[in-house]
Amino acid sequence: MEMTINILYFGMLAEITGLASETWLLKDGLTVGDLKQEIGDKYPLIRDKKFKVAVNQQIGDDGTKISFQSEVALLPPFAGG
Amino acid sequence: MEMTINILYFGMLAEITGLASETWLLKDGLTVGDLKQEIGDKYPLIRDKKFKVAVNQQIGDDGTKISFQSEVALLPPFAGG
Amino acid sequence: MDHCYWFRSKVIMDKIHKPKKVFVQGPISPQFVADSIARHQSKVNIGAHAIFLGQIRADEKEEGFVTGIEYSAYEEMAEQAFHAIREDAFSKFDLTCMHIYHSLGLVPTGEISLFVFVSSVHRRAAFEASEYIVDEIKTKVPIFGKELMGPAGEYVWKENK
Amino acid sequence: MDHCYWFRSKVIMDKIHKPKKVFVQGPISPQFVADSIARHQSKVNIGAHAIFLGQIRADEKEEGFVTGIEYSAYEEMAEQAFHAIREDAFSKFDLTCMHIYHSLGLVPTGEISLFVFVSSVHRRAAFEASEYIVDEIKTKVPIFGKELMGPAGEYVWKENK
Repeated sequence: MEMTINILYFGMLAEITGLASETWLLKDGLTVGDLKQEIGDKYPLIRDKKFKVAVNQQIGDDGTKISFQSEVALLPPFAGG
Repeated sequence: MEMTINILYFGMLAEITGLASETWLLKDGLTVGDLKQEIGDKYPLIRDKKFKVAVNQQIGDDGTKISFQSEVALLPPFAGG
Repeated sequence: MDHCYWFRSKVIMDKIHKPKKVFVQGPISPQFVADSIARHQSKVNIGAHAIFLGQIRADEKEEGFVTGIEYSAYEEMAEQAFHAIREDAFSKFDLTCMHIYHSLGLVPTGEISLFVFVSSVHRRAAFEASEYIVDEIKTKVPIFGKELMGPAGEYVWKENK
Repeated sequence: MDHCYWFRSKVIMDKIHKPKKVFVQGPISPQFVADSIARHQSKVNIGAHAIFLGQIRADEKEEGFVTGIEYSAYEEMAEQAFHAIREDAFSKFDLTCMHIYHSLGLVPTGEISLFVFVSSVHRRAAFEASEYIVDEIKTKVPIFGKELMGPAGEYVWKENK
């Protein structure tokens, strides 16, 4: 089973991808850890960067599951304040 | 030897004495403790009140000496802020 | 003003606050701060206000002096994060009011990008909440900032420690 | 503005600040706060401002609700005490600027009687100094206050704990 997932990029990560968001075709039941691997393959420069992955606006860890309705976002270090 | 000392009253203490300040004739070498005794004799209502005595704008204790050039002030509890 | 308790009662303390806009475009002006203070003068159970303002520094970097910060955010998640921080602070500290404003877009050096305003009956709660809320904002809200340097348009991505 | 360090250097850090007027007649207005903030926007080494405002509460006493506080002070000693607090805070905390204002005379309920404004490069110093300074003012400065109640002119002398 495959699913389309909208991935949002922010800050320096948006700079590297050149995109604010894009829609990926991914296999169902993917974890955040799996996704990071795939993103690193597509955008090797991202591998060197510190970033967190939010799934449905909650910070996830490598084990967090992504399902077909998930909103996924790649977040570089926070700089508010 | 006697000396004249200007004593300042503030807040509720000024209310009790009915004065902002008055000049006392006191014996030289008097301590703050001695002065409190004399003030209590003159203004018995002050005895029930919490207050501090400042000598030359520094809070003194019962042993603090008062000399003929001292500025003495009776300070009720602070209420700043 | 929907983030003030008009009357402090158990019933009202338990209510959930509606999410509220935190982001403002560009710098936060001193006048905006004054207007916020003035709106709290009718709240006569308040004894203490603690205000924190974050101001943009002209830090020196390899590329030159910082002339401003350009803020962006994952806005929906950030508003949710602000809301969670607010609920958490209301439950931890005995506060009467709490308001948080953060800039988006360009904030030049010397201008204000963060305004945290908490009020309480006694001062201790306001002091403690103020520091807690600012710390939480720095670590938990997805806001991103480009530190801009000079006319050549160089920049460095800012990172909170 | 004579209580700001324009440049932070050892020489200037060692200088003794001139005593400065703290007392203002009547309430401190939100506009006064805004003007103070605005005057610090040219100080581009500042990253954090912490502001404390003391506001008069309508506390309920036996005699009725407080309608205002009438402040008086042993002014010369108080200005000296404020000066000592300021020097002490500058030596304890890494501050860029510090301003303290306190009301004398009548301050009605809901109005502001104390304004403590500290600024620093990083936020921790401003937070810590702000709380420290307010605590010091409450315990060390000879200021006296009558809490007024209602039109009959009743009052109670206020006492800080």
